[in-house]
Amino acid sequence: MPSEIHSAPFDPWQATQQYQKSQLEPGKYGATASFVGTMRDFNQGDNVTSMTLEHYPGMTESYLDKICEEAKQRWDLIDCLIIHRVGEIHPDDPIVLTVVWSAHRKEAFEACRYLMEELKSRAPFWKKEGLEEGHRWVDKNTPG
Amino acid sequence: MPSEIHSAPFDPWQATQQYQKSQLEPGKYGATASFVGTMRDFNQGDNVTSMTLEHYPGMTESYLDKICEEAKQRWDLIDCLIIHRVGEIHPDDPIVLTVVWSAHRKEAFEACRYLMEELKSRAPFWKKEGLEEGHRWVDKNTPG
Amino acid sequence: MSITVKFFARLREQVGQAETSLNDVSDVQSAWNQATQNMSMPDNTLCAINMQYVSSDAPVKDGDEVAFFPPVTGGCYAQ
Amino acid sequence: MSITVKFFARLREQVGQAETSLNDVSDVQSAWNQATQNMSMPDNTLCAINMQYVSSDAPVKDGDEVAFFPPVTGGCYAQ
Repeated sequence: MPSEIHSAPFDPWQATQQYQKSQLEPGKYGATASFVGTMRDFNQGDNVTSMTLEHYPGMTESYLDKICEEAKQRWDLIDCLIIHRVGEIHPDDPIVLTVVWSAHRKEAFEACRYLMEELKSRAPFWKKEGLEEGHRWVDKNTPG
Repeated sequence: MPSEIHSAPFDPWQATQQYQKSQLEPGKYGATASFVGTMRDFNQGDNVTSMTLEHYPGMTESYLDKICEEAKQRWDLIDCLIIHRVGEIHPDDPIVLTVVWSAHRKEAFEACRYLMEELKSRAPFWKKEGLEEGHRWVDKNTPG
Repeated sequence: MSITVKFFARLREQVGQAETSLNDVSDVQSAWNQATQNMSMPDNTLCAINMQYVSSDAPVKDGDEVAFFPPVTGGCYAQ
Repeated sequence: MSITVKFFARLREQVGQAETSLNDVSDVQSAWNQATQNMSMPDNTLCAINMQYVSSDAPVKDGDEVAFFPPVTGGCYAQ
């Protein structure tokens, strides 16, 4: 399975290493591009003390898998991995990991970025920030 | 120092994790993009059994640091890391690691790719492949 | 006919329920109307049938799971 | 005047030496000529003075380290 939802903190580097060891054939991939989104302790000028990430069990996993499959159709890739946190998240916790393995670096870079952009626009996740004075839903992802 | 030359095998995920723990301030970075180039066991149709990477001690380090500095001037980054292997390398060994930490993902993706492209075109490294029937210098990096 | 309707995130709080069942539904919009007692649907609401995005005029059939939720905000943080 | 000249990779093998010293050198090209006994310099040769890329007509001064090497091929493998 190329995608995983974690409800507890995960170490993106260890997860990448483990997936690579167990799933990838040594000597066949030349390029590995990865991205980790980590929770910061501020957003739009406010201190954020925690965040709750909600998802739609079933649909979220299905869209993450779908996004991986689409990337594999679009580029010549060897494998993809997406891990996304849900539940209560604290500053410095990894939120999302996308990794792409391919023969050549161009495909790895492009597909890794594609996974992140598609995930942000299509996978059903919703963020609610915990501020010092209460909670607020994050309305949209700004571009970037 | 944002760049390191390693003459022994290194684990890029562990190196990233360690650098992040020791050098980055928790809660300040939201995006980490990384790239790992790994030795494959074939090139241009030939089986490659080993590779020797030569460098120019002093100049290589200075150019890797320079490339990191240029990336920091060009994008709003928090930190960069480049690790490059030299010496005798075997299939499945990591050759190069580039990592960028920033607030936002656009900068991280773009700068990580920039580091790799600049490194390939400017940092003094030379590859000599060990084939079953002898050695050959790798003449140039094809685009990719 | 039995349809499950689910609400997520801010919409769940606004509608005041996470899930309900309906018996007689023609399309996604009518599922919303019945489940919310004719609340107006926020402009940016996303709709899904059986975990696939659909438009609000998509027809609904027996056994379908219809879901409503606000724009998604997954991925990394503070873009 | 004392100049160090270094050769790397394929050029080191072609020239047959890794390093030499010269006493009287005006520019990078003349350092090459003296160090290689007038071998012709391959077209794609890169030149550096004190670890900075320069062109082959760059002037050389006492104490400089002049280096010659082929196009670089670092980074990932088998692009």
